[in-house]
Amino acid sequence: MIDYKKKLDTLSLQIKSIFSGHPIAIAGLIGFIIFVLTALLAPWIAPQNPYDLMILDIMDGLLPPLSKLGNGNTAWLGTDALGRDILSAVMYGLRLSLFVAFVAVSIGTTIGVILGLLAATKGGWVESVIMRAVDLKVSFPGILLALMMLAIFGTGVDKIIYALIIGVWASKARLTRSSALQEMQKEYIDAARISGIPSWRIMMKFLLPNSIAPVLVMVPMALSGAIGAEATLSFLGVGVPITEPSLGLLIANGNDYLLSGKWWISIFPGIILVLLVLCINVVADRVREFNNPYLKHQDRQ
Amino acid sequence: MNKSQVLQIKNLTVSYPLDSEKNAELKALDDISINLNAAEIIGIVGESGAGKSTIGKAVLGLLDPPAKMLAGEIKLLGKSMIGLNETQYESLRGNQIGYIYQNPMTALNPVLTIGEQIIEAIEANTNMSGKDSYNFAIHLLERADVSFAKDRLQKYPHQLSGGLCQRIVFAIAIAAKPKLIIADEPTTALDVTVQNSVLQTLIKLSKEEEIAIILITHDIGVVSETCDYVYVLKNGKHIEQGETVEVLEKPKQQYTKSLMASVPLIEKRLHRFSLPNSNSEINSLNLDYLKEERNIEFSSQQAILQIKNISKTFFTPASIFKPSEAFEAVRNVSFSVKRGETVGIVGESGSGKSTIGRMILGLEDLTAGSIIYQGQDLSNISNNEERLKHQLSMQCIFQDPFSSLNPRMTAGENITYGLKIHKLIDANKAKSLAEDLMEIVGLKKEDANKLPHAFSGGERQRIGIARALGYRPDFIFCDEPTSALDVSVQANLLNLLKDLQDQFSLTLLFVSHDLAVIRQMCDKVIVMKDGKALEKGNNDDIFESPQHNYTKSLLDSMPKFSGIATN
Amino acid sequence: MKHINFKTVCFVGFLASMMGSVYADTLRMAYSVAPKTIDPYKSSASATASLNEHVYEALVSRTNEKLLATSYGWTDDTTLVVNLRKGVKFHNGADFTAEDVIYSSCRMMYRVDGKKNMLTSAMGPVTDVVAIDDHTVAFKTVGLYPILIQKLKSLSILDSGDADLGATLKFDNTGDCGITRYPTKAEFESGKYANGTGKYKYESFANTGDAALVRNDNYWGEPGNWDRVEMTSVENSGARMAGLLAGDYDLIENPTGEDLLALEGNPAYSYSTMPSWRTIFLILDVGSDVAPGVTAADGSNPLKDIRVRQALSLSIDRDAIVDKLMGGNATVASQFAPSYQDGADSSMPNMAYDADKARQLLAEAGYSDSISIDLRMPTGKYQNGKRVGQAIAQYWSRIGIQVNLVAEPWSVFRKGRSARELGVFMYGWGHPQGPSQMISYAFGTRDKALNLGGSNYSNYTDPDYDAAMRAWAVETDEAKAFEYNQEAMRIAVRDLPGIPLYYQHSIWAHKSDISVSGRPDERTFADMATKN
Amino acid sequence: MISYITKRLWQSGLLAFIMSLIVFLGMYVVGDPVEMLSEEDWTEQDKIELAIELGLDKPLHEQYLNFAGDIIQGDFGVSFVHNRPVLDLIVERLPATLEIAVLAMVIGLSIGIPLGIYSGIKNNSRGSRIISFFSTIGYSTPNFWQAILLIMVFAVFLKWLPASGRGLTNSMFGIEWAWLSLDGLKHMTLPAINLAIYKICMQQRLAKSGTQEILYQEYMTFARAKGITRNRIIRRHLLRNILIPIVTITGLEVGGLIAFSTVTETIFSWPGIGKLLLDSIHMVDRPVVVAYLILITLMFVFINFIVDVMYAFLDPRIRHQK
Repeated sequence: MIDYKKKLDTLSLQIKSIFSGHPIAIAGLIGFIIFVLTALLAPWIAPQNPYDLMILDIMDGLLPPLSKLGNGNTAWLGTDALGRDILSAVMYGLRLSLFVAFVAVSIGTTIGVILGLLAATKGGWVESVIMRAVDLKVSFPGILLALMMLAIFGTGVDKIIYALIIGVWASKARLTRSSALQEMQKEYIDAARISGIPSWRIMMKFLLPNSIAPVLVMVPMALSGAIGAEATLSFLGVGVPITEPSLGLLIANGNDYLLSGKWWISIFPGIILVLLVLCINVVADRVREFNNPYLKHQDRQ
Repeated sequence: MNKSQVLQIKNLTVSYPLDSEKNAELKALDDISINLNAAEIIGIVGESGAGKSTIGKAVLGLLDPPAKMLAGEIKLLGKSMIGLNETQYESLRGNQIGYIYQNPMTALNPVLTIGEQIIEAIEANTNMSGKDSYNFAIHLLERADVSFAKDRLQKYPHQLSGGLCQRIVFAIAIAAKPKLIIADEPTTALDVTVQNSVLQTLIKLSKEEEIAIILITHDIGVVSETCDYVYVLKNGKHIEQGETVEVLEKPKQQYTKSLMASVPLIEKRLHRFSLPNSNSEINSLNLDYLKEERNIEFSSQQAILQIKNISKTFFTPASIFKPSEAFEAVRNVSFSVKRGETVGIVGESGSGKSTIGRMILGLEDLTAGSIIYQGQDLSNISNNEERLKHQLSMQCIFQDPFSSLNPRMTAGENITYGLKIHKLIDANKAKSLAEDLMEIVGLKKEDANKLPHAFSGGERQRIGIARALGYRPDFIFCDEPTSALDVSVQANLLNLLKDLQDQFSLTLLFVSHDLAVIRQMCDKVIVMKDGKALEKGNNDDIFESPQHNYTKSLLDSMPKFSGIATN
Repeated sequence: MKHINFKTVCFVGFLASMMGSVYADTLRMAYSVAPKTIDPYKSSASATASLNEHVYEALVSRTNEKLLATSYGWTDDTTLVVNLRKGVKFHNGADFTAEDVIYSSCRMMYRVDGKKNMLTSAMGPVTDVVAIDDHTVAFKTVGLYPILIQKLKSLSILDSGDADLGATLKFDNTGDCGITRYPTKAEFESGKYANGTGKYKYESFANTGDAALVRNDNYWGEPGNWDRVEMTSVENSGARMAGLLAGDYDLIENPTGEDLLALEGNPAYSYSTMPSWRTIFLILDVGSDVAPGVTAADGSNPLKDIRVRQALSLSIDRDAIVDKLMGGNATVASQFAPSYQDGADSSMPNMAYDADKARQLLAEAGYSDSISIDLRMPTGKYQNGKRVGQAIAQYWSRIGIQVNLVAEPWSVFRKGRSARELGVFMYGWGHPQGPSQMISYAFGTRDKALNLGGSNYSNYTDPDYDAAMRAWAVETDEAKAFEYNQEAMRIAVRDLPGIPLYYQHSIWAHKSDISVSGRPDERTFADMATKN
Repeated sequence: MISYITKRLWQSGLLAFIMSLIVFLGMYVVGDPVEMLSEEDWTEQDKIELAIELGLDKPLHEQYLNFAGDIIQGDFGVSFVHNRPVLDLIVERLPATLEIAVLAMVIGLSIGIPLGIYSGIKNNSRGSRIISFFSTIGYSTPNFWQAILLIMVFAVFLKWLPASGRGLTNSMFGIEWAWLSLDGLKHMTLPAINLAIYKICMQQRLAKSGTQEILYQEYMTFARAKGITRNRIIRRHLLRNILIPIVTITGLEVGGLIAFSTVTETIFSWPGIGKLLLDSIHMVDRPVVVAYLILITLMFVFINFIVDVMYAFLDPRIRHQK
């Protein structure tokens, strides 16, 4: 029934029409793809597994870039205090940061979309409860949340993901609700209602596909937001475990050495973090601009 | 009167690039020439996509960026306007050329007062300032027949009615005594009763101020009442031009002829619009599905639907500046509909006509009263299955072709989705049924697996009709089903509805603001205003000897067009 | 920071601020933690005590210098007699006498809103404080309480004239003492009664912990080194260092080891270190049948086996940690308290490093590659803590132990510790009382009467150890007490209910035009610094 | 209006209640205040006495009821750590946060909006692209990383500005302010810039998208057709209209700045309430955290209210709803 090849063609055509003529956005997309590939392939291409404490040696600590390690390898970007190769640490940190953000954003968005749809379709107390919960979340500091999660569930990457999910869902629920409410004004929803179609089917088959676009458009931004949030939490010391540093934790570790001239520990992960988020946001901006009806006609220039 | 030439357009061609890579382009205007003298009103008539509005924009130098003027000459008062820069255009706009929009509400800035907006225009185009411009603003409003001009200067646009706002737009347009006004569908957004007087004001201004006016419209009635001379356009191409009476009543071109034949007339009720290719082909199709299991318990003499004293009150949400307020949309309305007949409800916007339909369909709760359908009070059915059966035998054709279909489902899925859910048909027969229904409503069966955006407005409305037919309904509520369509598309669709009604003995409740459409479609007519049913009666009675003053004023304000002269 | 009176117009304030930084000899210090109050009894937190030490003095200093006492001794098992210094004046000009000591003891016992002061329970065994003459006081205790003199190191002496004394001043355990009005905390903070005998006098104090002091020219001994001292607190170590480099401060405490590297090669700045009394060590749950977070293949608690504990200790290269991670600003430990602190057995050898032997011991114990340990530690608490934790995890994983390092905020860590959910954790301890203090609480069987073993998270019990500590607890002869204590320490190092790592050094970074000789108790005092 | 306000108050009261409950329980889970306040050499009796002193000996629900009862009477309790009324602590720290928040917002608005309008009008021009690119960088970089770089550049290398602390404060209306002295202003600059960078970028983006939306409204074309000049169109027709969405977001942003500028305050050791919150969380100072968040919740409710009023002020359509 569904012609996948055709869908793929349409998709690639759409990607082409979004990006053609926008060199910065293309650069962002390519950069992002490189980052994702690096993250995926890190265990195979990184010179060292920085999470394996066995092979780290503090005698290799704090070496500047291009130094030789005790085992004869070269630390292209230097090492940190524990003898971690910064290049490897950045690759693994990228992997962890991206993983955490991807998982948190996808789960958080899914939850947010479902709650937003429920709020829009059910109305009444369901809507009140969901939307008040959104309000509550907005006036709740992320750091306290992270600390609470840490206390209740213990430390670990999964706990950070939980904390980030809680950070993500609310705005998505709000957006989905308003988009779904707008969609519900349309006559095809009335048509479905007078045809006695059950409300959960209306929700999933009619509302969901038609009101999700504004949420999807925000996903890349949520992704970069989650990466930044994870970095900030790690920086404040309530993030990922210290033995498995993400980009944020690497920066935090290196931050201690910034004044002492051991710049490489903090600067490299910092640059990668900024580039990563920048790439995502450049792409996100372009996607949003493309979807903005007010820009569309002038965009064809 | 000095009939000096104000505007001359020669061989104007405007194109939009479609795809920058393939050099494809769409000619919005193709070799158009127009002449216009002072104090003259010319009409530019055409259906959507004809390029009417592009002419106005080209003259004002306001073509939206990707559009390009490829060829031609535009001369204002003998001076060429080609190659003017933005500053030069700015001095022309307002000063020499005024512009009037379709929707006055969006043309006025919502956050500035009327006074600010008029005075700004006066000061930009004259040497007046301070008290002088204030007085002149009052003068202008009075010229545009705005009463209580002084008070209205303090108001914001949303505080005034559409008709008043359009007059204010007129006042702004004549602020600098322009030689030319371009009016783009100036009365389309207004209620019928207001349309006429607004048009009269426009004519008056044209004659008194010696302003030449280009009136861009799709409404043949408006043209026949207003214009001295008319140009007919189709797809950017010039079709026909001439004195208004000549073109409207004795069109020479086939397109113009069919266009005129599509205009619903108010004077007499026709069996069908006399369109080319309008022979019904329904009889030749496979109609078994639609014909089986028809509910024929009710003879045509019995009322299939009885509306008893229904009312509906809405409550506005409370906000910081006002508490929740009640709004009575429908007040104590009663009527009944017999099997096979078409009852029309006519009224202006806000009269409550659609709300009645929504209550019948169960989309809104009743505040008071009862609805009896096929002998049963709908609010008293406790059995879910029975309720569903009743519900499915009532269907609706919606107003907006662009929102009445689920954009993520193909045409066929849109038609059969509900049928499959309720297991009214086998899933494996859905495809062929969808194709049959597509053919019945005059579409190609292979188009059933296209998505809605691939269809035009008229085609979408047909898909909507097919969707309704799929439930084998006894009763269909038609909620302004043609108000968003071009007149020729409307005529075709109305013919189709009539054919279907004959074929399946459908009962229709037809809601419209357009008296002429109601005249053509309905057996009985109900006139509504402010939620109340003012008058009920048979079609001929209402249109030929209306009793209520409001009905009379409605009929009076209809633009007069009596169709192609029949020899 | 200088605070301008309410009524003063802004531009005068501006001028004053300009003057503030051109004082002839002003020392601007940045603390790492904000002092909470200038009422000396309300908080024993180190930063608060550091500030208060400038203004108030105790009888004996934490480094055992005689301050307001000239000599002291137990005349019997329950009487401590202290001879007071003569000719000392408070900042307000009042003479210092025995009555001030009694009054100060009373205020320490006096509860505002039922709230205790820092020594209220430590002085619980004191039944009476009496003036033998104007410059001699006697502390009476309910029983043997040899560490009273250690506790009194924290009793700042206040002027009894600042309170409304009743007809007679008579010490009692509630602090009533016949006194009708005590100065309040607010009155200390406003400066009204911030009246001590210290080297510096109150000038201003803000709730943010910022304070300014001026030299007490009538000090009984060598007067202060500085005309004026401004202190502020900057918790973020990087910001503190940046502030020093930006010229905001003359002296900062606790720069990170990493930041010190920034000072190298910059002649305008230097730093001074001082071995502190803080020992960093690990605690192992050696008593429980199942230690939380510690598993072995056979389900037992491997930490019960002394060979495992020895292996854990031997696997750690403390020299590498001290050199590479601590930048040399630490001393390899030989025991659970600094070997250089009074009362320690300085002859004990440093903890050894022998990874091969560690592996061998593990194998002998039958635990090769079968132990998994959650190593828990607080974040942001100890110099380089996170890195040291990771280094230990590195060393242990090299002898075939699977280590899961869990670093958590202090609050979460402390809660887990008090719930005894931590099987192996890192901790730091330092106290002026000397080596005895740590091991009296950390190890050994709980003895409420003698206040022993209160923090025994190792669940360690040993009769010889307990005997030594019980004897120590009631020994008023200092030399003998030291011996008991050393005996207990040797047993602890033999049995390893914990693993000593190193002694932290305190560090101060400062401008090169001043020199600093630090203190071992991690406090920062203006007179540590002298202008070159 | 009365019923509307009543409803709002009721809702926000409920919100504050739920918030207090969550935080109360949350802080209970995070740590034990007695553990945080006790020294290693304390006896069990000492700890019990401290718990009694702090009211922590009672069952949790009773603790909450006592706390809630006090709050209703306007008593926010006494900090465990500082031993002072919570309200005093917050009021004392508030000016410090307010002054950098306001400065950051002023910088953000006064730079961001003009840049946004420019890049909205001249979309696709070189200038607009450059502005948007830098805006994206500013927007993408985590706040703490910007702070570190600011300190490195302006405090350490250039030595132009102090890196931490609030500097000299002067008194006005009985409150200590840093902005009244040159020294204080210098200390304010870096943290305020740190907060402002994000605001500039955000305002630029908001104003840009607002401009592009408004630019294609018919009344804008009509205004051009009326013959008024471009400048006037921007000043009168555009600015008034784009301010409406900007006001909403700005309201919430000011709230966020005041409430949660934790990271900036921590890195620059700025003694504001954001830092108070973080310290209090770390020290399990429950009364401070709970009271703080209740107050913040109420502040957001209040800000929402102000935003509604501002809305009506800017948008006559809302003002005249009948």
